[in-house]
Amino acid sequence: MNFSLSDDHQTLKDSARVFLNETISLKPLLVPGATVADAGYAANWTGIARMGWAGLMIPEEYGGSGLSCLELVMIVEEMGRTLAPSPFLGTLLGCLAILAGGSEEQRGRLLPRIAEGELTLAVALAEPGGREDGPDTGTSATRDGDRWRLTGAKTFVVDAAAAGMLVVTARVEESDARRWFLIGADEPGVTVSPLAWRDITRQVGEVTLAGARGELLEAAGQALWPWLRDRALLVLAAENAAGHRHVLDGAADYARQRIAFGRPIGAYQAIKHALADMLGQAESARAAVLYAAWALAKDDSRGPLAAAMAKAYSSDAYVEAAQKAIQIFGAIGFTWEMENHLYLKRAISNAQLFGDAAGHRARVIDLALAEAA
Amino acid sequence: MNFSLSDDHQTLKDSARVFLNETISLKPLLVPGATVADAGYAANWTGIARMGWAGLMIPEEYGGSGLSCLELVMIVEEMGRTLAPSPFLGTLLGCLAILAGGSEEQRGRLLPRIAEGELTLAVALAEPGGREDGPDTGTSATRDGDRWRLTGAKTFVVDAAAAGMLVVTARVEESDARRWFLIGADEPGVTVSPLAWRDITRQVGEVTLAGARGELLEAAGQALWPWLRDRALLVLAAENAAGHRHVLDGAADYARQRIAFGRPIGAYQAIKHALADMLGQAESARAAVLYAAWALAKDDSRGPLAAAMAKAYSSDAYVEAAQKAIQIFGAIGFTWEMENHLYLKRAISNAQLFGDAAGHRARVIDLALAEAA
Amino acid sequence: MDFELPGEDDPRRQKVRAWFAARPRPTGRELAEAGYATPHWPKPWGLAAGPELQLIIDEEMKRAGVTAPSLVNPVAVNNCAQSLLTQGTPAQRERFLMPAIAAEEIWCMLFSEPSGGSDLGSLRTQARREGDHYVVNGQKIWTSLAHKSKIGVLVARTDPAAPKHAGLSQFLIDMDSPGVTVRPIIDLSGHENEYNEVFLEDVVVPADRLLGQEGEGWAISMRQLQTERVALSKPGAIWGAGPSARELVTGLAKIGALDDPLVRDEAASLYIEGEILRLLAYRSLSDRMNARTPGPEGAIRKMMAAPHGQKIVELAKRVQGPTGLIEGRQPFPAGPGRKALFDDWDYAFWFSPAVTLGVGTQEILKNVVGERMLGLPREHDPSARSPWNSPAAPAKRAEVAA
Amino acid sequence: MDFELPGEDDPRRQKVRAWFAARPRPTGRELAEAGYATPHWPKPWGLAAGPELQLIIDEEMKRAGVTAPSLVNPVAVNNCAQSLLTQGTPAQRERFLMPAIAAEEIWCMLFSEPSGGSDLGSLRTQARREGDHYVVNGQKIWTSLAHKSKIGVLVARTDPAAPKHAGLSQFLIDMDSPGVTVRPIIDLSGHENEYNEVFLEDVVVPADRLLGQEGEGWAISMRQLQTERVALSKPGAIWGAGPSARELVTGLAKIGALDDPLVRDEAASLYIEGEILRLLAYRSLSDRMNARTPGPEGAIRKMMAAPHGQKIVELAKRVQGPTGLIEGRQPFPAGPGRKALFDDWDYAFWFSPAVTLGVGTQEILKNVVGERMLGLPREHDPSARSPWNSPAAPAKRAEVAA
Repeated sequence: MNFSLSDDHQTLKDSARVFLNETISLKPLLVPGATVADAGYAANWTGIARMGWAGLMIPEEYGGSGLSCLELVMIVEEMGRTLAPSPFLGTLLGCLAILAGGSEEQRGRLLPRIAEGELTLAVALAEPGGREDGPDTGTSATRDGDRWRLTGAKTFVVDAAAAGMLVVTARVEESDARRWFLIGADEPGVTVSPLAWRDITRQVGEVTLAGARGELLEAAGQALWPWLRDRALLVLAAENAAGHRHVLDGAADYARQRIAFGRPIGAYQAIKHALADMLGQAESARAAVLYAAWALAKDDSRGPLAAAMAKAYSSDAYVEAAQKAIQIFGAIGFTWEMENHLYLKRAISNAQLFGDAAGHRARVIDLALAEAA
Repeated sequence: MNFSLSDDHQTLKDSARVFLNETISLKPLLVPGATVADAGYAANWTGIARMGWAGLMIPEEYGGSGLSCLELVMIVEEMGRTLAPSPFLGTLLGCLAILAGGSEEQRGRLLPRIAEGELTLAVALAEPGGREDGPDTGTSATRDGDRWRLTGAKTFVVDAAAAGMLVVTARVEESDARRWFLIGADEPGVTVSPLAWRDITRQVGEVTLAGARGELLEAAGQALWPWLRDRALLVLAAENAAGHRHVLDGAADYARQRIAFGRPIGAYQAIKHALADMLGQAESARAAVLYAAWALAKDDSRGPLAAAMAKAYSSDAYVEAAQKAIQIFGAIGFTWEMENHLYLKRAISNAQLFGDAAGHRARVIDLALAEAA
Repeated sequence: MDFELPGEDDPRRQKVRAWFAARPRPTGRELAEAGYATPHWPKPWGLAAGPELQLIIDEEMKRAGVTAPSLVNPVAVNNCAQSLLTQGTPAQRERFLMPAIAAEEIWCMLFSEPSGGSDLGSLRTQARREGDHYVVNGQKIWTSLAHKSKIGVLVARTDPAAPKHAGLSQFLIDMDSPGVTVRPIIDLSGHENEYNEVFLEDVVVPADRLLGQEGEGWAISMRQLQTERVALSKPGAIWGAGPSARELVTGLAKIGALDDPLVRDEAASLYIEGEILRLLAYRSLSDRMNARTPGPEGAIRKMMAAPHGQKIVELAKRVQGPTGLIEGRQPFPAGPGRKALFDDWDYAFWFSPAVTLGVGTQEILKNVVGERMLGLPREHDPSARSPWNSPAAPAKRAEVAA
Repeated sequence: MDFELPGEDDPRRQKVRAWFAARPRPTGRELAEAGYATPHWPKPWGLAAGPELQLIIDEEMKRAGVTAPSLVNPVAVNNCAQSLLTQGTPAQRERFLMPAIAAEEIWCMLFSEPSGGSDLGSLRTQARREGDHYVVNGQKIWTSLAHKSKIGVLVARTDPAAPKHAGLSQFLIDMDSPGVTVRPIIDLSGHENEYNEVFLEDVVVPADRLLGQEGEGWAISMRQLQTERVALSKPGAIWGAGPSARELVTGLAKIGALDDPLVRDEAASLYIEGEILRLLAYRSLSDRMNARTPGPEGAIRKMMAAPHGQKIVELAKRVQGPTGLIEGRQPFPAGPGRKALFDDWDYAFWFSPAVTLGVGTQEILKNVVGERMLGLPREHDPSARSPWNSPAAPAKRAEVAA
């Protein structure tokens, strides 16, 4: 029993903090017309891979570090704090899909290249107007010798345009089940186009498949989606909690210094109490994230509940905090040249990716009742 | 076009204010074990009838004043402000049921007695665990000559124990429709027992009918329930808005005087802004009430929507205001000897009678879409 | 009490309608000369119209598809130009009023400054008298329309030794004077030119551009900011210029989103709030019609309207799901004939944080409601009384309680 | 990082369990002598136990169905008696400690006063030194347990000429002294004796009942109020003593109320909040175990826990419909073996306004979080520095800004 971070975890987090503080600058995004490419999206990835984070969760036998969700969260928190544009999230989710759903041959062929930072990935799940959880009715896979041909459209694909390989869910004619495929991004019939995504710290695109050749993720069963979803929720929640804390710190700092009517605005209860509430929610979000990380790391049965709680809570809280921070900064916080809007947009984007808070709350009840039974 | 009160309305309201200020005292309720009877429930009715309010909505031909929902609201607001314990509400609703659902003979026989203040009424609609809107499945009426025999149980009956006559809804065997009956409170088979209702400014009871003899309200069709409901909603909403304003005024008064840390507590933004929000909601509730009163008074098609909006909004706002007022008073506001709790309990009671806010909001959408179409 | 608006057959309405029928595309000058630009003003600029006639003109102008001068030149028509009626010299009225209400010369308000925020009284821009003119130096921010304006309504400090509110004066400056530089601010939605920064460097302003007396700047400015037009503007997002709760409900119904009970419940709450805000606007109007002291509805309405509008666009955006993150995607199929900037739900959403950031922030508005309507003790401003330029003036440093 | 609690096979747990197995109905004295009343205290009163052992003892005591002394005599065990370890004389420790932790002598806190509210430092009760004793006059309010108490922990003013916080001292008085009158306060639920008023009229208190030195009363009292027991108490209504969100969800499921999507969504939010409050309690515990400076979780948890509990009982009551207005009607069928006062959902609902009214009101808690955790400027108290009895002391009049 020990609910605090270990020294190892703290060290990992500190090193991530130092690295990202040196590497990430959001300044290039604070000029009109900037896109994610301007913030070192590609270059940041080179540095990240050099830190070994591309292979963080990959077992050592495949050239990775074999670490768990807890260590992952230490790093993701720092990325969430700095908004660190890079194809980390897409590659991580693709890597996890291969790790859990690939055949031994597929794992052996692909994971070392991912760990090297040489192969980037993206996971294409949602269809236009839909959500990541399916039902994939617009994407079909038909057998073509020992390979498959895929046709359909996917959207909200994080890091799609940077990915060397796509992990795609589709329906196979003879079955109702979700199946998983790998498709090289340079295969004929694959079109990837970026979306004009409001969160310009993230690259998000859509993918069109017109008979594109793919291979089946051999060992991916029905358990892959919930397993992958829970880890996606954890990552987004960890970003949320850390981003929340960052906007809080920025707003508190401003409130200590900005004078209005002869006093720092942080002396006024309206501001002070708002900041106190933001702190309460930030600490709460982080507690939920650490618990979910621990439960998922040990494959505890409480993991799915913990992940759903962390995502639902942290999303609502982060959006509210980012909005409140803009209000505390006042009109200046509303301008493009301040970083506030980048955090607001990340918060809203994270709130929508992989299911919104209301959807996860509906699941929380079922999971909680199952837990109580 | 004129959205302000006329001088006549203001005069009516002022006279009600003067009368109730002289007549109503909540002091007897502020001792342990007090019940509604201690606050002059019966005596207040005598005074109210003498003011002519028993016959307010009864046409002049039956001995009443023939006034409309707008004038009604002028008086009900003052009752809501003072909490005025008396059988006014039960008698009013029963009177309206007879007015709209009685045959010419029934109206001629009963309305003059009501206008005199001689006959008090109560409307028994809800069944245990249910709501006022039916479906009355637990109450049956069977024909017995030119009369009917009723059997069943009704609850949440406002002013039941004081009523000389009960207006009861029941199912008639051969039909699915809600039918309305009049039953003398002293008929054999009628048992009325008071409930230990938390709002001790109101008398609420349950009614058991064991083959009690009743007469059919001859002209009461399917339109009676929605018509009566809208008027009940208006009355409750008017009480809410006025009670809300009263707790706000009390809390603001306290906040101007009570000193903490060297300043009146109303100087602190936490208190000041809470009171400002309460005022916004109080003005809003009242605007909604006056609009509903106007629309119902002229039988405008927007009446049902306006009444639902007024009840839903004013209930949530009143409960919140009464709770907040207790917080502003601090611990003293939590004691039985202060009147704060009487208003909180009235607010919660009103919120639950005739449908809660969420239920009315669900209706608001349908009514609004119908209005827009 | 009567909630019906003036009917179709109202003779006043018919007269106005006939005027617009005869002039399908009136110029601003024609509108102004007919008294339709500022109907509540005295002649020759207006018609000394009461609230009902104002309302009729408002509605008929919309009906005729004519853009009101109050929308083209809002600073002049809605806020500032009226000060010339009371404070202006005859020459100033002659020179400025007709071009202003005809929307031939656009006006902007040079009030807010980077250091001041909601504490407008602490502003630093100075106007130094030199013979027959003033020399102005300073910086303004959040100036709408500055890039289109001919005239700037400037508040500047003429007496730095006076307490902060007492040393201010107001001027009507030419925006094309040498030394005036306008720089657009890009807001978080990526739009520019909604707001501007204005730099004032040795700007020469003739002394006859002073409005009223030196030292009256604060009082004149406050009156200008508090002026409210009589209008039954729909209670919606973006100060009423954006989507309303009625439109939200209709839109949600169109896409089937009201089948979700959570969305339905939120939408109903917003619908009710919207209708109530409309009723509160009616009441302000009535109070004016009945020549009563306006009740608290005005300040209260402002306090409630801004968050109301934010919630409207927030729900619409949330219901859109991840699609709402794509720039320009609308939550609902567009209705017919809606083209104004703030009729764009996507833009209205991203713009919406601004509506609680205006000159009166939400916190200040709540102070006003609490203090003026409920008589609560006023917030203490330690910087209000000492000379603005005294080195000890707390306006310049933090007062932190020990 | 590890969220598992000490297991069933933990040898420390087995030892404690064996003790309770041997003594199925231990007296308070037996518990105290075994060190189980205050395990974290040094010997001879406690076991110098770390948080894990405290937790084990807590759980095993519950498991054995034994009511902990901390529940019977909370003021002594949880808050005040520990001050004797540091501030008390050997004679005071000898006289008071064992009867206190054995719950043989119940204690109460004579802190709050009618005029003071959350501004405890402005209290008016005076203790005047006369030879070998003090004479106390004044009035206290909101005193839990006063009617059952043998000992009252009194804060009184011994130096009226000192600034408000500096002139206070603390005493251990006999509640059966002549001049002490206890009057129950009836709360809005109709219950009495949860709180009391205590009138103190010429009460003679021997000088050896002074705790620490004169003037130390404020510091001692603040430490007592801030003490938190190590306990994984469920995060529920009424300071954790009432129903929890887990129980809410189970109850709502039982009556089918979760089929309503609005109720389901609210219940889920509360469930999540409840679990998070539990996690925050774990973290405070861990910080103590790891001998780290406790993080902000403690103050934050208090700030969030009270409204959380209020929302739990509010939702339960709302779902009940009008039936919830009938006194004593429970929203859910009762679970097995729950009988404590606050396990009554109906009572918990009507009591719940009180949990944000305690010594630290919600507003004060938020000030503390904002000021101590985020370094925001402190609220200015104009009455903090002048002598308490100075005629100009603003504690006695309103300071209204001009």
